[in-house]
Amino acid sequence: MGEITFQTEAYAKMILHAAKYPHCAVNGILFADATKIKEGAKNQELDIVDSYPLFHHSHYVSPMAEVALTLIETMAQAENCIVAGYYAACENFRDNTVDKCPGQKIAEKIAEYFPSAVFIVVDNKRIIRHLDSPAIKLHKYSEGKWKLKEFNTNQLFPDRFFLHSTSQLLQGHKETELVDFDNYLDDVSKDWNNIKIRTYILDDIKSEIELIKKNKEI
Amino acid sequence: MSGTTKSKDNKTEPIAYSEAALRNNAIVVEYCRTSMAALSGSTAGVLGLTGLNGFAFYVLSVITLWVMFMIKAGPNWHKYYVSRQSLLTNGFFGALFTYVLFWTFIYGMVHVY
Amino acid sequence: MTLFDKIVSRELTQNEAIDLLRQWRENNERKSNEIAMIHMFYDIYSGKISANERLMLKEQLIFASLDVHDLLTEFQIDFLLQEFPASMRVMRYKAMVREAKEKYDEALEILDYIIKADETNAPARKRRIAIFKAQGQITEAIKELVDYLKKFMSDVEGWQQLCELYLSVGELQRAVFCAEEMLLHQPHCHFHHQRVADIRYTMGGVENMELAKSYYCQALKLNPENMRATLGLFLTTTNLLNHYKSSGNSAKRKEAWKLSQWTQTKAAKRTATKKIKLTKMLLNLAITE
Amino acid sequence: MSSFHKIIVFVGYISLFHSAFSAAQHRSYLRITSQEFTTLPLDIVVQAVASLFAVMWGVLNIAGNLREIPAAAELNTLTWETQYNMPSFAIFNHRGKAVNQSKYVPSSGKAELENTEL
Repeated sequence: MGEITFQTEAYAKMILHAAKYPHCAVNGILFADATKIKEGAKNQELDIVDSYPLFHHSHYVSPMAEVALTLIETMAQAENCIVAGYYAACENFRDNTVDKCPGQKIAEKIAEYFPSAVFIVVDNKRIIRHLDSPAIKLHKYSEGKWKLKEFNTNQLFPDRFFLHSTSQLLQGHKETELVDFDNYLDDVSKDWNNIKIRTYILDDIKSEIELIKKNKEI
Repeated sequence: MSGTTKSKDNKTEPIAYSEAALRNNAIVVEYCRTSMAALSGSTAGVLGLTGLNGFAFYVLSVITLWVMFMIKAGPNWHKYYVSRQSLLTNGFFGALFTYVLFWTFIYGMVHVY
Repeated sequence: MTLFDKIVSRELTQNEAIDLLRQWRENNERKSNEIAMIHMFYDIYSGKISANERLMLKEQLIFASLDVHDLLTEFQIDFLLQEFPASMRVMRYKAMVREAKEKYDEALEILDYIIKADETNAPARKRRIAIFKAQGQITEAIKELVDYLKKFMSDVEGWQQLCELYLSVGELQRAVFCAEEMLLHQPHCHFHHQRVADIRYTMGGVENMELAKSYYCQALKLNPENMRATLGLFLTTTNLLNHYKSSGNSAKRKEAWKLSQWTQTKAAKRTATKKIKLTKMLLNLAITE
Repeated sequence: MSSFHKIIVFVGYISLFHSAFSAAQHRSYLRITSQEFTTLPLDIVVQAVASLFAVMWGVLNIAGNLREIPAAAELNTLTWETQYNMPSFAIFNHRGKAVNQSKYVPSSGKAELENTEL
């Protein structure tokens, strides 16, 4: 059974994207570390290191999605990553299933190129500013369908501060600084890589570690 | 958004203008021109200009106002006006009457009485 | 420092806050969180605003707090209702509160009452459609919206919503009709041109590609800054180029080639100031196609 | 900014009036000393013309902003972001319910859960 792990950065960007546009359906792409991928293995070990938020409107027309995917493909190659998954959140509060999500075609395209791709559905009901659960549903591609998969939170997230860090970002309203592909198209000078978010997370982890060290000294 | 299109036949193709914006600009220009006529008329009266000197002063102020419009619009004047020439010549005589009125009035006030 | 931080740390002056709200109102932005925060942190009503604007501000606040699910909204609306006891507009807001609480039946009751009292009340009818949408009954919403548009044909917003709904159920042919309807109402809006082109492109096929190409061109002519149209045009021309390569129509092929080159340089110019790999991406795309 | 131009206009008007009074005074002085009027003193001329230009510039800026006349110009400042918003069709049954409510407890009861698994 292939293990899937999620880095905080990828997770945080996904959640922030959902929080930035609470009234829209959102979607995005997940990147996995290419060095850990074994060629031809059926159940891949996935280490999802980054995510790229795509759209919050115009989900059902394809041109911009095609552009985004091609652009992402080149970026993935440059960063030595692989496009390994797709995430989406529904517009309606109570919808959290794959078939209510936008852009399933994109997800299938990804699965075509990378058969052990994952599909994350963000669970609208659980996104609060004090996250107490990962608020996601994990799906794996098998036999042409997205199958819901149970996961162990501790296994999925090796960084044990991930909920804390993301909650910190949410409480600081850092989602306003997130840039998705739609924002990028409206203003090309924006930074779609969201390097800022990464620094925020690193800062948070650093301060958290220091806090723990201090507590231990006491 | 509102009612649009007043087409101007260019050599290449018609350009669509927003009617509301055109009207807004015309109002601004008209306002400035009337004020300019009254003010420069008063000034001519104060200076005690008579005869052709007064009319020369009017032409001078019209040109000054036009230059000011050009400065305000900057290098992209065609974004705001359909043509530069018509901005200079339109309403030349209409404003002249206002000018003469203020000129004679102030001249009388200052220099005669 | 982001705008949000500025709002929360009270760094804006009262007038700046009012101006910001006015700007968002005029631009039709849905920055509900920010609006709610401004209302929380600034005493905007004591500023120099007209009575008319005061009501607009209140309305804006009600809408925003519905969006952030602030339950104090109801008190606000009750105050307004005391001021204007017979106002349909305030009643509609009462219905919206019910809606936010997911009490759709009660909301529909109020809206039906409004529509009965005033047949021409378009906003109330639109809310009815929104309720169907909120319940996830897309087909119902479409039916209702089509009925609505039969009565209020010049409502661009309605057409836009119908277009979105049709797209979400995959009825591209009908969506394109709605988009063209929007285009007829606002022929100078580059968004509508681009939208028609987007849908045409999604539909696929040479004929649709040709149409998409001309709509993208028109959108670019109206607004050369439209990045989506630039990229869309590039995609369509590359597509067409491929087609004509195989079918051997040299004149059209040449035209498509020229256009594609043009968009490429244009996109490169736009992104030249930043180190963005967009140009590389375009090249990549051209190779893979 | 516009208050600055208002001040310019105001000061310009006062200066213009002042030059008018100066000119009138000059005329009466000439009359009393029974000299011929040829021209006004240079300082009055300069003051009058300068205040004329100042007032003209102020009026030009007070009169209002010029709007761009190409029909598409005002639509081009919009972005898809705002174009896409349709306030009268907005729905409130969305993620904002949870995101903005610290009090909202997810999966609070069984009834809640049953409702959600439609």
